[in-house]
Amino acid sequence: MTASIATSQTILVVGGGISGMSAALEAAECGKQVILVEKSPTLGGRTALLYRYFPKMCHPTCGLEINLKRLKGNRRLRVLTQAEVTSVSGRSGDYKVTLKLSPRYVNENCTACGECAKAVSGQIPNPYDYGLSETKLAYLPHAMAYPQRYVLDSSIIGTADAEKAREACKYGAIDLGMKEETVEIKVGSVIWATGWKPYDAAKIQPYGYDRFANVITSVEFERLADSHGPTGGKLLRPSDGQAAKNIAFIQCAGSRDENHLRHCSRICCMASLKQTQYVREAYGEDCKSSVYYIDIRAIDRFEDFYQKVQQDPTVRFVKSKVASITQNDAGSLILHGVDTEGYHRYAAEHDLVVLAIGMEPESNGIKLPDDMVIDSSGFIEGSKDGGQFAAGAAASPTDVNRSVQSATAAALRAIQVVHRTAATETANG
Amino acid sequence: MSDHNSQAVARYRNNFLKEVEERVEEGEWVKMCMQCGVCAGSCPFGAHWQHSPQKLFMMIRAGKREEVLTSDSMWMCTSCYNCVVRCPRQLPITHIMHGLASYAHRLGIAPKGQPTREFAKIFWDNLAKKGRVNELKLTLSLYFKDGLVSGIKTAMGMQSIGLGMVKAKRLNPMEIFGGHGLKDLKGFHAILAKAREIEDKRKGLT
Amino acid sequence: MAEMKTAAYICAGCGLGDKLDIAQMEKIAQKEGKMQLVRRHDFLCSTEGVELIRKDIATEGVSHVVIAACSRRAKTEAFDFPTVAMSRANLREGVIWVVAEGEAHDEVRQEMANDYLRMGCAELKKMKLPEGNPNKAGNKRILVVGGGMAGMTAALESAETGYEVVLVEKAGQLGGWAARLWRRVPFKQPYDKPQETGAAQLAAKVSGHPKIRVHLNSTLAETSGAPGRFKVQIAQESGAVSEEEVGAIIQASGFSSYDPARLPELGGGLANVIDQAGLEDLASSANGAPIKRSDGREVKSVVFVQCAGQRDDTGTHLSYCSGHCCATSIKQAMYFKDANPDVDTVIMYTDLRVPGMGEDFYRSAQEKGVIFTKGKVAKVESATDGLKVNFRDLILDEDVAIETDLVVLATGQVPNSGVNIDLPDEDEGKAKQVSILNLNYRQGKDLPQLVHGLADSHFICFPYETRRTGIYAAGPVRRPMDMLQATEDAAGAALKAIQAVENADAGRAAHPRVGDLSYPIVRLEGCTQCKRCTVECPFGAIDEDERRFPVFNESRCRRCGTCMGACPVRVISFENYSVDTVGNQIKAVDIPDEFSERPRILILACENDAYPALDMAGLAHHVYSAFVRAIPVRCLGSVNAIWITDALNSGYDGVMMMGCKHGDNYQCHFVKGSELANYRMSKIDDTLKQLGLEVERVASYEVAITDNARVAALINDYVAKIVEIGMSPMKGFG
Amino acid sequence: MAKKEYAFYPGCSSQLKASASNYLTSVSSMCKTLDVKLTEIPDWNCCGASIGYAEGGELPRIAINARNFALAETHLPGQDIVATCAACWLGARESKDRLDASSTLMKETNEALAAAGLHYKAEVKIRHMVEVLIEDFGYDELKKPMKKSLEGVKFAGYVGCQTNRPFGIDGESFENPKYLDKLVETLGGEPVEHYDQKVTCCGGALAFSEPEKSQKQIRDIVESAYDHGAEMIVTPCPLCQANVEVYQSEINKKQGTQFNMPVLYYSQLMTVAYGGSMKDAGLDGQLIRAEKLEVITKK
Repeated sequence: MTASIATSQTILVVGGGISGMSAALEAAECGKQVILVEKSPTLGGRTALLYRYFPKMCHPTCGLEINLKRLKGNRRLRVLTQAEVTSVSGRSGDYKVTLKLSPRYVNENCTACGECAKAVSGQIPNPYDYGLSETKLAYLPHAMAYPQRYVLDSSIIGTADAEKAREACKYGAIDLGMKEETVEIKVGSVIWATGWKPYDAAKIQPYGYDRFANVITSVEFERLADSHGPTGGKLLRPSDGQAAKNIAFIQCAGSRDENHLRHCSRICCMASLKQTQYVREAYGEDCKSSVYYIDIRAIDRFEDFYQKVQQDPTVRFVKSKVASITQNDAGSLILHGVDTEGYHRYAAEHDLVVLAIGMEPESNGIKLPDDMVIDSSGFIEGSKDGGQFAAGAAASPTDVNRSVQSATAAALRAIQVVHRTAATETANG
Repeated sequence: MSDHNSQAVARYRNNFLKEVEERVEEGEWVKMCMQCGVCAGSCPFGAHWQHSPQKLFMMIRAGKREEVLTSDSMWMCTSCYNCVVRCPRQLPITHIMHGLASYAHRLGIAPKGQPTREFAKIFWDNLAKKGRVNELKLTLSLYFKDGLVSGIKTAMGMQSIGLGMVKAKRLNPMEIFGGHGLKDLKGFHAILAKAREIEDKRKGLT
Repeated sequence: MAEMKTAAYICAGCGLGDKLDIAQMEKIAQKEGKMQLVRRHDFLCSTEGVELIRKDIATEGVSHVVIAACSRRAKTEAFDFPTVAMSRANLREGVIWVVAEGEAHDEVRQEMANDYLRMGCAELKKMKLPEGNPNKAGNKRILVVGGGMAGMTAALESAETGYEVVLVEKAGQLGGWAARLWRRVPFKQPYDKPQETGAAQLAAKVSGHPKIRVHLNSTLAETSGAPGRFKVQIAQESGAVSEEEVGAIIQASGFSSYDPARLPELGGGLANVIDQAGLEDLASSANGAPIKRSDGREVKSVVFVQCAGQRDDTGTHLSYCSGHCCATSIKQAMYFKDANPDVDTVIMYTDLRVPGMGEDFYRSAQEKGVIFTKGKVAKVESATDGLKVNFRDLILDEDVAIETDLVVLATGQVPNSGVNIDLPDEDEGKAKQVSILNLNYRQGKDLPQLVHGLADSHFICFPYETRRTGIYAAGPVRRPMDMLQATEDAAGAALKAIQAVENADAGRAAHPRVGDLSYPIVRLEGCTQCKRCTVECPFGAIDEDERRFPVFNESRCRRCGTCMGACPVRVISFENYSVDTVGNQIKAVDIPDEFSERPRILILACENDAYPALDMAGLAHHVYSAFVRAIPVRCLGSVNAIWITDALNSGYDGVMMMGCKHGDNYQCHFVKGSELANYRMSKIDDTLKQLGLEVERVASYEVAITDNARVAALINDYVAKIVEIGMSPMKGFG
Repeated sequence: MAKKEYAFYPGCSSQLKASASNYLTSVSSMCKTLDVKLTEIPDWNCCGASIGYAEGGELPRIAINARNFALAETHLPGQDIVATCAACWLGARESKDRLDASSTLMKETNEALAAAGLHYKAEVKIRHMVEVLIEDFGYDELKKPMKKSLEGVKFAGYVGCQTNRPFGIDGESFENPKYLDKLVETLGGEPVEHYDQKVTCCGGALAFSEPEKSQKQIRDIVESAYDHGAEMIVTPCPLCQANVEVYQSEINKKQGTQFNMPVLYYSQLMTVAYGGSMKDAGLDGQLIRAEKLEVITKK
């Protein structure tokens, strides 16, 4: 790829999750040239790893399918995976962006036939299952992966598996000689849709995520519920594979906490309410979900869903920030705390604890351009020169619906920038 | 010293909250509590008291002055700091508990005969006297605080421990005649007196 | 138009060559499929394979192409030939990856592959390369309805992007609710105090913008037309009517505040019990000085009652949460505290809802000494100097009564969404509703409402999905929201409106079949004026003329094909998707005789969810029966009953319909497709009985895109059931 | 390694013939081996301990701590204050943090100190002995002078409260600090795994006033050590050490348990590992004899 494909009329979207895809598609469908870069080997982001969306209980992959169809049909949109922005210089309407392209070791010839994966034996923790399962060193990220092309994990290079993979491919798709590349492109505007990451649960020490197998995060619970996930969609606890029928959901795990994330992550209340319904779906009346909360933030018409869940006899709500968790010999967990509504002390046993984990900006830890305005939690407000914008969870903790709303708005603002540039360029000659 | 004591406190008004902010150590944090209850669940002595910190904070905001200051609960604080490190609002709860207890004690409305209240006083008096704690005298004054008879009983009950400590050279019976003390005791007392004076003035506790 | 030249390309890669007799298939393509050109390639998606096809198109004049290789969802970049009509025979995900391994299955596997090839050829022959809607409509102006924060923002954002805007506002000035606020909640850091609203500056910008024309004191008397060619009659208060032509519409008609008078138990109607808007008025008059009540007395204590008439589960008041009110009360409590820190401010809430960075604003209020109490208010009544609030403190677990100078009820947002077109005309309430848009559409005057009167999208991933193409709701009419979200929302809606005018201009479809150049073509001479298409179109795209013939407004159409499915006389079609393209595929399948013990089951699968699920079953190598033949359809709503009867008549043993979930939480992206299909199929039982067939021979399933394992199980169970029932007696008659 | 020098703040319990005098003994031996020079802050006073709050109030407590700081700054310039007692360290550090954060408090404190002709300049650092070991030496360095291994002895690392919360040692977690376990491992001993009472409060501050409640805490701490197979408890805190050791007999008497679990200081373990005698390690100061360690000293 060369710099010439992009011009000051091009919009760069950083991040290929729901926000980035939406921003890129909306801009491209307005007739703009768009480059969408994604750090990982596939588009889809975190939503592709969710089982269902609240409050409709519909499947994220359904929207992903539509978006991929939009994307495949749009010639103005160019996707680069395993690509990261390393620097942005210049000014609104005239940026120079340096991209680092990591090698996939698999080229366009790949037909996703899967022979390479069969041939290799080495495994890594599957990042698309949050490490709850293993995947081969040659793998297709997930069933909805785009591009639908295998990837070699870089640790395979120099091993016998690498040769095996190469030999297994009849189509010459495996290129072990691929190297990291750096390219520079010119763009008019940048949309940062770098999304979020789950807060490091091990840091919330009283909950023992790093000590107790059956304390997991809400994003991991999504994988358990998903039929494509590590348990084939069964709600089993990690320690012994037993059915988890009595589950505690701990709200504000990392959020609203000066020791961790100062902000409220917005989505977690609804996510837990949704997840109680996975439990119910799996076990009918023969299960128990307990939601430990400070405030249930089922905002606007999500309240309907909250009221519905409140009617569910398998779900109970405890107004309490759980103080600590201990583990008994059976691997079950004892939650200690006080229900502050009226003051009731409890030591409640549960099969599994799901931490409604907070959203941290994924951009925390990556170097953003100097011109960028960041808030105290690391969320991106935009660039001072008005040519770079944030969309979705990169801008503030948001659910999918609001992320797309935000991405659509960001797309418009980026279009305005390139329009202004075009006007100036025309005026100047 | 306490016109506050005679004032009727209106419910859910600022007055008691303000009083706490001005006069209680770290009292300005009380308003920041969001009632999550993590302190209540974290206290090792939680099961033993009536009002958890979070509840006391709500009571303060609700203007329940009498109930708060006469409560036994903050005297149960073991200074373990579990609540402090877990509080999502980073309230110095341990210190607020100490501050509330101290304030109630200063006002003279803390529960009479509350054992920790008495111990705390004895402890401070002990250290204030010589600048260092005299463990033997501290122990003895504790045993005899309820009078001679019960003191002898307690002391006899703990005799084996005491003897063990003496044998292990970890308790010195001779301390009764003096023990460790500061050289510049005068200066030490002057500091204490001055500090007390400044604080009382600042808090209007004269 | 150039002559049709057909070509079939059969791939032998990805194991196809090992598992299938490609030579046999080449013959089938030639002899049965009547392909003028048949080629085989060992790696068709390679540069070389693709080049081969390109060359044939360029030099051989190939106009119609069958790719017999992998699924239509795979290798789309390679098989991208925009100038030809193309069908894809799915031999990989649809055959070799799902049919059981081993020689025992060689014969059925080959039969399946052969059939898919036959189907591909048969479909192709009925396909035309879509050329785009000839009734292009090129007006690119954008109409914004409503001059509040959302409307003004939408107008300005559209204008700044280069589009002309017409803004219609009912009141005599711009600004809406925002203009009535003393201050607003901060949009960004620091979240320490209320901010200037900026409404007046925005209004001035909008009024002075060269691309924006503002109509004040005006409403819409009638809206007709379609994207790219809307005509709106703008009625002024004075009675004067003017006409504007626009290409798309943004409805930012805002909200009304829930009437506190409906909350007598909370003191609604008493002196000094006001709503949040009322407090804004008091704060504005105080202008930064201590706030006074309407009786002139300075307020020394105030109680905010959250969720007043909201989150109501009794069915009396609003059941939803308005989202902004917690932050608004916090802001308003700061009005008091900032003017005089000694004022007692209590906010009574059950769940304090300040998501995101709102948490900082909450903390700031606490720092200022605002008292937050988790409590439920039972009654507000008059007291000597003010009011008495009786409530239960949920933390202290006791009933309390406190006196206060002023009570502010945080009542909710009621969307100004016009007429609920889903209500029956005889509904009493409907008559009282005042339309916002006054659409002259066959299906009603306003945007369809999702729930609670909100003109929202039903789709999580697509908040601007609308059921009236080219008309987008923004702000609190779409969903309860705060001012920050409303401005974001307005920008998003502006983008969608811009897309709508560009799509209309180019004659192509809008979301979700964006860019689709096919459009519904109707043979009116065959039409029986039955009105099914006009009634069932999920997007209100079809009106009726005076003779009750359907009038298709192509730029409103979303190309789902629901009309095609509905049409009993089959006069509606698309160039590349029609009763014939599918019907031909059905007929192309080779049906073994009654004694073969090899049933044939037709699957009609929604192309967005069920078909990808089948694909992913293949990817995961879930084995299913080789007796099924799957055809993707745009939506189950497009399934015409003739396909079912044709299939049964020609000897199929069963039909499986796989569509999206329907009902309240429907997942159909064309709204009613799967529901309509379900309804239509419920009527097919009679037909089956007439044919002397068991009702089980047609079955409907709700299949989600994640159902890869389940879909395989469903097929196997169904095939087992058909084997149990026995072969269709219709074989050999078709 | 060059000699390291610190201003030593032993605290009341570590004085001669006080309840933690054996702690002092072992610390001295350990420091000798590590070539650490501890110079007592001249005429230091009590930190006020947390229990001092009721009568002491806020400023007097801070002021007496500041007195120690001022003395150290004057007499031992440039040296960090090192406390061995958890409560002294915490009391001092909290006072320092509070002074650093508030200019009002600083002003008032110096006003009080002036009554004794002292002035606090806010230069000195306050550290715990364990911090010195881990940060200034590190586990590898601490291993070097070892002469004997504590092999075969199982220790429950009982961290308790005040070295752990609210500041913690070396950025370790509050719920599962590992420094004692790592120290034990360094010395060749075996830390018991999953000791779940590691950071439980011993109730020490209320041992006198609420004996039953605090003895319940001690019971849990000792019981769990037994349950996890520990032979000894090791701790960094004199108050924890005294409470957990001293009250075992009391609990046995009242509740019929048969607790006889030695409770030691990390410094005693180190002294033994560094080849010190029973006396050097203060093992003669145990109420419950640590026989297995005594055996090692005699090897």
